[in-house]
Amino acid sequence: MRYLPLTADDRAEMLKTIGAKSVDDFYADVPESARLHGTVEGLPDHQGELAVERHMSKLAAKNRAASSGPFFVGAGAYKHHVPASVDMIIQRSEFLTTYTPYQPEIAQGTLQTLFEFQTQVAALTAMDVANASMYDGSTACAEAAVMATRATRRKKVILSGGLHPHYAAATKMLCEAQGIEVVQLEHAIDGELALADAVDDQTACVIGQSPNTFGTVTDLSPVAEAAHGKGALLVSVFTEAVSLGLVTPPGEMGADIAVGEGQSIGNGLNFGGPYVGLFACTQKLVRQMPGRLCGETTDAEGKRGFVLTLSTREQHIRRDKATSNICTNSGLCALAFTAHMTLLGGKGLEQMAVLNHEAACDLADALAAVPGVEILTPRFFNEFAFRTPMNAEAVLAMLDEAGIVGGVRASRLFPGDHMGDVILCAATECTTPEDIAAYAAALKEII
Amino acid sequence: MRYLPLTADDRAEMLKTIGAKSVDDFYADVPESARLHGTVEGLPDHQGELAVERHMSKLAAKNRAASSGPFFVGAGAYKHHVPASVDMIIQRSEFLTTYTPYQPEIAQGTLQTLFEFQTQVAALTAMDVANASMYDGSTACAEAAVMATRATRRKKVILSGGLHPHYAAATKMLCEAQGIEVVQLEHAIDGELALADAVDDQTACVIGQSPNTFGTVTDLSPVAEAAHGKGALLVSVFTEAVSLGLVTPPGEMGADIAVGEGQSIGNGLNFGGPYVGLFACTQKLVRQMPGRLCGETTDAEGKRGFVLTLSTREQHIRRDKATSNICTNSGLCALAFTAHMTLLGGKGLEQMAVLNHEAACDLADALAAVPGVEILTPRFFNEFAFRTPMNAEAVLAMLDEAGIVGGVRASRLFPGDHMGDVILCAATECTTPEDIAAYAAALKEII
Amino acid sequence: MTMNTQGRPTTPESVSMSSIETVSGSRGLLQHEDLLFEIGTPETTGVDLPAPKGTKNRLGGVARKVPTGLPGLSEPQAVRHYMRLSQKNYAIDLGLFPLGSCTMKHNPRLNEKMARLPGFGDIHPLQPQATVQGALELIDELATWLKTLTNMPSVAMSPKAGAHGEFCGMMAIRQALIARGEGDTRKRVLVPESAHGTNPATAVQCGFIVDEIKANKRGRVDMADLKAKLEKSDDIAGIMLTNPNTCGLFETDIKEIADLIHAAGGYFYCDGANFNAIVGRVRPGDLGIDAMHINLHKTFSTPHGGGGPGSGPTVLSEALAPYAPVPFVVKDADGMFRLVEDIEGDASESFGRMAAFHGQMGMFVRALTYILSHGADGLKQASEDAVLNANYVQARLKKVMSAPFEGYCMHEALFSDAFTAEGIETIDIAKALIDEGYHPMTMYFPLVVHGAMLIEPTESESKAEVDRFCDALESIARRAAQGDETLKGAPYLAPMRRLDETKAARKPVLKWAEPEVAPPVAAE
Amino acid sequence: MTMNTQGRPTTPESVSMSSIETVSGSRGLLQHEDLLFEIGTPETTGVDLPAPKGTKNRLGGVARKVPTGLPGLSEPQAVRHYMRLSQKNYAIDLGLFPLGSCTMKHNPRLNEKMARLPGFGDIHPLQPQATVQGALELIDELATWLKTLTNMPSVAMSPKAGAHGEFCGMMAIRQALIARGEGDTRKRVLVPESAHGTNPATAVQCGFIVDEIKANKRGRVDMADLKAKLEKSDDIAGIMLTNPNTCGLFETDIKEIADLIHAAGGYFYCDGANFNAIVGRVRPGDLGIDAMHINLHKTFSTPHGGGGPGSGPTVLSEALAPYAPVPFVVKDADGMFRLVEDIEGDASESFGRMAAFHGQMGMFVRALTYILSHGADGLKQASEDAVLNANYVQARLKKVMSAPFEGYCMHEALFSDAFTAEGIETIDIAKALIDEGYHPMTMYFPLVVHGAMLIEPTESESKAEVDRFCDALESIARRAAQGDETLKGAPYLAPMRRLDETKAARKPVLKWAEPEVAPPVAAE
Ligand SMILES: Cc1ncc(COP(=O)(O)O)c(C=O)c1O
Ligand SMILES: Cc1ncc(COP(=O)(O)O)c(C=O)c1O
Repeated sequence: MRYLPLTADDRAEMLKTIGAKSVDDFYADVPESARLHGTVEGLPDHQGELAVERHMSKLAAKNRAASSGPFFVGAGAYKHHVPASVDMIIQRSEFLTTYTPYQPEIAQGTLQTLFEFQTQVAALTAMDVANASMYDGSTACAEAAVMATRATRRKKVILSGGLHPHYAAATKMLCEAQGIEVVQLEHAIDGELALADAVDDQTACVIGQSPNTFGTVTDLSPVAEAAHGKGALLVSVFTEAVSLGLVTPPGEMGADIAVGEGQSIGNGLNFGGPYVGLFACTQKLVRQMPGRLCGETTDAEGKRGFVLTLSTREQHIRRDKATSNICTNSGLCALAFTAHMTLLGGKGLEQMAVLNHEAACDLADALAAVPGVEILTPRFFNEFAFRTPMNAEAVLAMLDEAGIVGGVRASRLFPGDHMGDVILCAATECTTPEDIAAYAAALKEII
Repeated sequence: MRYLPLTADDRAEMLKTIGAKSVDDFYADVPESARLHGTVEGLPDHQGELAVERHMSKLAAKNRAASSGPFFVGAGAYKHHVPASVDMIIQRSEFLTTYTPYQPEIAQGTLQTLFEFQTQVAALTAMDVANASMYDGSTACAEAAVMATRATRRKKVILSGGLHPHYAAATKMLCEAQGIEVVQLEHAIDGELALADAVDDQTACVIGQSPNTFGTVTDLSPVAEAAHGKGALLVSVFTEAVSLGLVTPPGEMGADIAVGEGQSIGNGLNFGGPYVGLFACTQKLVRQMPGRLCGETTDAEGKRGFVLTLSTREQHIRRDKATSNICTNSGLCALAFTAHMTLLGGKGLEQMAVLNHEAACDLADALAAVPGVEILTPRFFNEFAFRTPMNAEAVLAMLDEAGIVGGVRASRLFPGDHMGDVILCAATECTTPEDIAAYAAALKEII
Repeated sequence: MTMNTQGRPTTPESVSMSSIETVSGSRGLLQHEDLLFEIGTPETTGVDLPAPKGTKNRLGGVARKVPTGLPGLSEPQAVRHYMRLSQKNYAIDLGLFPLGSCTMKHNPRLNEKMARLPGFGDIHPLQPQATVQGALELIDELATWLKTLTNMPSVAMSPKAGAHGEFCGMMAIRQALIARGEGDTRKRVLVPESAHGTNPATAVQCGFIVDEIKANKRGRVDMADLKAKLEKSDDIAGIMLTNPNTCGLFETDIKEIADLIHAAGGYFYCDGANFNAIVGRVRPGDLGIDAMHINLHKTFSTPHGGGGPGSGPTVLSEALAPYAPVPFVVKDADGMFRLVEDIEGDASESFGRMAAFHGQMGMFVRALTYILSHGADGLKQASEDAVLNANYVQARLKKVMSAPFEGYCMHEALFSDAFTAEGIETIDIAKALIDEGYHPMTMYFPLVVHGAMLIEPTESESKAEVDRFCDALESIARRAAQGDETLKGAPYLAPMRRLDETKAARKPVLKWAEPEVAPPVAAE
Repeated sequence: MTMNTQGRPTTPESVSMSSIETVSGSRGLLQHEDLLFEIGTPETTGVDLPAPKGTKNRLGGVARKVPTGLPGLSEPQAVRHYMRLSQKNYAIDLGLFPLGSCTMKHNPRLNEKMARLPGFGDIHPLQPQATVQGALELIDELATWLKTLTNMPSVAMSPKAGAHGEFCGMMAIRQALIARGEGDTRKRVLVPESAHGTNPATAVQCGFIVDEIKANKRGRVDMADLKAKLEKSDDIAGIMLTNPNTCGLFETDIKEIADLIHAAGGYFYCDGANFNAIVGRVRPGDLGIDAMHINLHKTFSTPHGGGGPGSGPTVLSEALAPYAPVPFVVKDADGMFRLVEDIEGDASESFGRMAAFHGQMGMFVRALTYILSHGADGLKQASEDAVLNANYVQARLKKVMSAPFEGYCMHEALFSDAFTAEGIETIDIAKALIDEGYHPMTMYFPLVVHGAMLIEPTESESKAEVDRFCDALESIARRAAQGDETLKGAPYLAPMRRLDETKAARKPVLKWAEPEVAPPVAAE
């Protein structure tokens, strides 16, 4: 067994040193009735690499890879090009196979990259501080909601009609478990500003998204003003991190907490995970933050170094008084994010964002030119919603036959919301003019 | 330009420090007529990763990968499974992006692996010593021939009829350039022992191969005896390193020099290169060896360490008196070889060799059962030759249409040798019973 | 030692490393590396992108005003930046990583290779399900393994780490209680004082109240205390118990505990972080538990990555299965796999959705690759080797260190600081291990033992490695017993000396900022 | 400093790293690692293979008698073995690698990714050509780039490294002479004394006689000496000249040299190892050369891999093209690519085959990936940056070190040891650089300069990196000028101190052997 270094002789010798007859001795505490004799039934024995690789490859071959053809799915995860050097960096043994940096003297590699990550996220969101990552955007959103209730000592959270339904669901669940009231505003393509009217003096926070699930970009400043006027906080959400290079960031809209999905930068699609949750806030709220924070300090010789800090917020110190139960987060995805961001630089991200926007504009023009198609999103970054004269699911199935993955049917995300004829689609720097032409042509055929 | 760190400001500042107006000043020595103004014509400008990746992927897609279907080509390069960890090890920056270990204090990683490589190669070939690698098996063979002429002060080399034609060609060319006579015995499937009769007291060395190009395995001991009787050396060649786990190795047959191709262990097919030449010999001949040697020594504190040694044989010291002109060799391929060999261990290699042999035996049985097929190789390891009632090229083309890469036509390697109806084929641990069944079935269809 | 003007020793013999200053800041192979923000410039970039056409704009004015100002690096600079930083990390691939409760086992590279197959790494969670049948099949196959190894009827695959798995299990319990109409009355959750911090934290996240139960002197649950806590039982929601527990011991009375908690009308949550000790030897489902999370990033070899990502599939009993979160995969009669994503039909009683999409697919691929490689026989052998290595460490070290509890351990060996001389603490021993080339053991956890040192070697270590580690720790322990003051200065040989964590927390600097005064130019 | 019994300092303050002994042999992150043969056992293996059926045997008795006895390692052990050894290497990815004449530039990871596409990495050289059209097209595309960048009509792609390329060019010259009926009479090849060792070695390999020509005090070919050597010209085969030459200088009179050698009836072989200085600025074909090898592993970024593999495509003039080795790729009228493998038809005058198969495909993929990424504009900029960096180094260091020649350099800066104090040698400066975190420059080459130090920074270095390097070397140079004796002890901070190369050569130990006496068992 290739992963097990102990030889038969080693085992015998070690048992002798220990003074045990066999390993069974170690399991003496196991209730008799629960002891297994032999191996677990119904499961195959060990296999070599070649056999395993063939099995996995067969499964992989049953999936349609995004890069294998024209691809237009967005709605919370995006197909971007990640430089080869990023993958090489995250596969570096010293990053890949190490633990949370609890021993800073031999974890400066991880710690310095986290410090750089926090600095980048704060700059991108235009917020004061950022943490060392959350599981993903949706759980970051849920944690933001409860954090707001802690900070304001209020028990009501209002969700916009454009917030990603999965984010809304995760937030609802966490809040309800803690007896926090959650108000979900009616789903609307361009309704983020409705939060301004909904906020009242019972409200802990309002949660708006830009670009929202329908792709609509919105300046949430009015919402921030209204919220602050009522003593509530604004939680500003994004699912497409690349938009931060071009679209008004949370900090410029007066957000108190900014949360979002970082997958777009440095991370692949991976069928939905692992991703990396970005979490930033104002200086005032730092001690209410969930998750890990990396901070600067010095060593015994006065050299600058980095450590995990403010852990009195965390479960391993505060236990039932912790701000969150999160422990393992998304370290390696954060490294991929910061490595890609380092390659891009501010200028590179901006240029990448512009390319995304232009591709989406071209896509919108091409689809709008198809008779019967109506673009529904008024202002967008790299994704938008459009209406077809037919059932969206049927349209996507026919596009699929044409080798095109045309997007997500709105009804999958908003069941029972009478959006059966709406498709959400996205374009990125990976989208070629040929892809767009093929989409428009196929759509014309279909409808 | 992503690979160039200098900024416009840097360049200006540096020119100032140097006291030059522009980089043109540095090229002042270039004859006016040879100076280019602007960029070289007819060539595109720089492109991003995505564009380059797409271009390369298009080219790659026009090739049929060995693992994409039943595959039976051997004859000097073999499809084996290489563990994932081997590729990770050779991609380690400290191995991949370093130079020849001329500064041993900061190259012990490379040097210790070379010392381990040399030890493994010596053990596998059952020879006294091995060097740190040659370009490939064919150039190792050529160098062995001229080394033998140096050692014996004779000027005649005899090649067996089963020696790989590319090896024979490379050897002929090098020898003729140095005025060494080369005698090529008639191509024969089972003719290695003919070397015993051919050797005379003018002969520097005889070169035999086992398994030979037709797959025939031969105990060359009689050849060694005959050669030594005439004061000549035996150079024993192999193209399939995995055979060393099961087939009589050069050292057990009395070879003075053993050379071969190491690709099979740790290295992919790569369309023929880069590969790794293995070169071993008796203690007596060490100082006549070409190429680099790594040896043990101690540092100023008495700690064991390793260095490149006996470099008085080499071009950078001896210049026109050097044993060879080789400088850069196959370091990283040697690392892949030694890493894979380390994972296998002697027992693992033996088991792998047995699996190869059994697959080839099954293949031979399956093909022999096809009416009209005649197996020509009397004794073999993992490849053999067979005759078809039709032209081999036509048969292979039809197999190709059936999605099967059936082998090499002998006429490609032995043009004009009336082998138009002979196919050389190989099986390895990657060959499945299904592959074999498919081959036999398709062949039955065709002939 | 006499020095010359540059403060360098004047004779080679007398040179000692620490006395050598370097101009570059690097020391031999260990490269000095500043912060990205101190190296990069806003002009520099490590990517080449086509020039935008600069034509359309549909942002409607919702555009960023202030540029990020973030620096970029060219590719060579970026690669070096991260290579150099990586030199300052310890890792499993470099040596034994005895972090108790963390199961730092070998991370096979085949896992990484498989996770990068385009058919897994490059598929979108919202693609039409017909185009991801292989992905759904993989999730189903892994789920089957986990259910079979635990003998539990159901598993929720979406939790993103262990704590998220605890959250999943406790939410299922909450939902079950609500379904029973006792959601508001049953709020008390029993948690041993030895529990990992995530347990109480999770309970509170789910709106429960934590009631601590004591450990007995054998390091197990104090049954008397447990029974006392259960006397009033109508407010009991359940218990969160780690097994093997955080002292590395198997909970002897676990079945009775299960019976008691069920009799009290509560549910049994088992923290499965230590499952690696018993895979293939014991099926938690045979112990009467109702829910347990499995850390794929511990037991099933997916890499820790310096703090994640993880994956915490959570197995559920018949009693809790109906309340499992969405989404989950079902196989239809026609052999097609389908995602149940909404609270309806098969999922009408589900407690809801925990996160976007379908779980940590990237980790599923790695875990299944590992599981298939090991197989039923290999997984059993791995657990036995892990336990053997731990008991070997315990046997070798208990002579020089203090073992707080009698008898054999499971996959990790626990020691207290009772043997150290006045003034020498657990942290000093931990830092001294760094000089010896090892990552320290888990320190000061579990809390039930003073100055706890929890050592988990895992099955990935050869006897030679374990012996070398024991030799080193043994000698450190002797020095600690003798009160060797030099321990307090450790580490001496690491990239950095001991770091000041108090200073970091006092006035937190959490991001880089342009220094007020420009830094001095490089010494000439 | 006072020590306690274990030889450890008794107070933290006074501890100096070199005085700290470790039990494990590791020091902080730097892991101790023995030889594979000292760790592994013959029973252990890191692969799982299906059990053989043990049925057939067609070996006819030609079976190995004595097993290899080689040890194996489990995968975790093997991975660690190589990770730990890698820690003891310097690399481009860690820092500036100023090895003159070696062009240690950044190796882009995209190259590695592309080389691993199954369509390139997993194809067999003898597959039917219809199944490898993309591979043949790639070779043709790369060949076109190389021919265009050099303005040469033909290129041989099969040479496996620079020296092999030299061999290719000189064999073509030999064949051309034979075709002229002068194969036996024209045997003399002129080679500057500054030439790389492979040049004379190659000439001799091809049966030529080497005649050395002197350098003038500007570091170029001494034209007077050259003309003298050409007075008797009927035995002249040709000249082997490196340009830019090994002093890092452009051969000012190169065109006149070409004319002279041609007038003498010989051919002009140009060693293209230093092509990186002039790509996109000068096309060697415009200088009158007949053959030149191109080191893809230098100029075009394929990794050196600790000593190879390389790739040395060799461009040929009209005069030599007919004699190019087989195989080569031709594009037929039908657009199909075809390999010419035999000495017939298009190749009837070929001098033969240099090696098995079709050249270093893996390197071709990497080189083309790099070339397409840079493009015509990027390649030119890269050369200019390489030359700029070198001249900057020269400008900064010539104040403290001795520059043997006047004027600007090309891609590398050459210094002599004239400035050092009695007793301090080039090697001492080189080893001191190691302590500063740098790989030393090329030492004692070229031979025309005493104690030569040849520094090639390449274009991959930022100004900050070059400045840091210059600061370090400057201070070392000052110490060398002052006669600082500590330099002779360097390196102090590397994984090892200076190694004894004489001892290694005196009684060579070239492989591991079972020690006569068993090694002492681990302490304690
Ligand atoms: C006993 C125990 N429970 C729970 C956890 C939390 O798991 P995770 O870090 O994956 O959230 C851990 C992790 O350290 C643990 O050791
Ligand atoms: C000037 C010069 N010529 C030739 C060579 C030989 O090239 P290779 O090592 O690729 O055989 C080198 C390599 O160092 C060189 O520097």
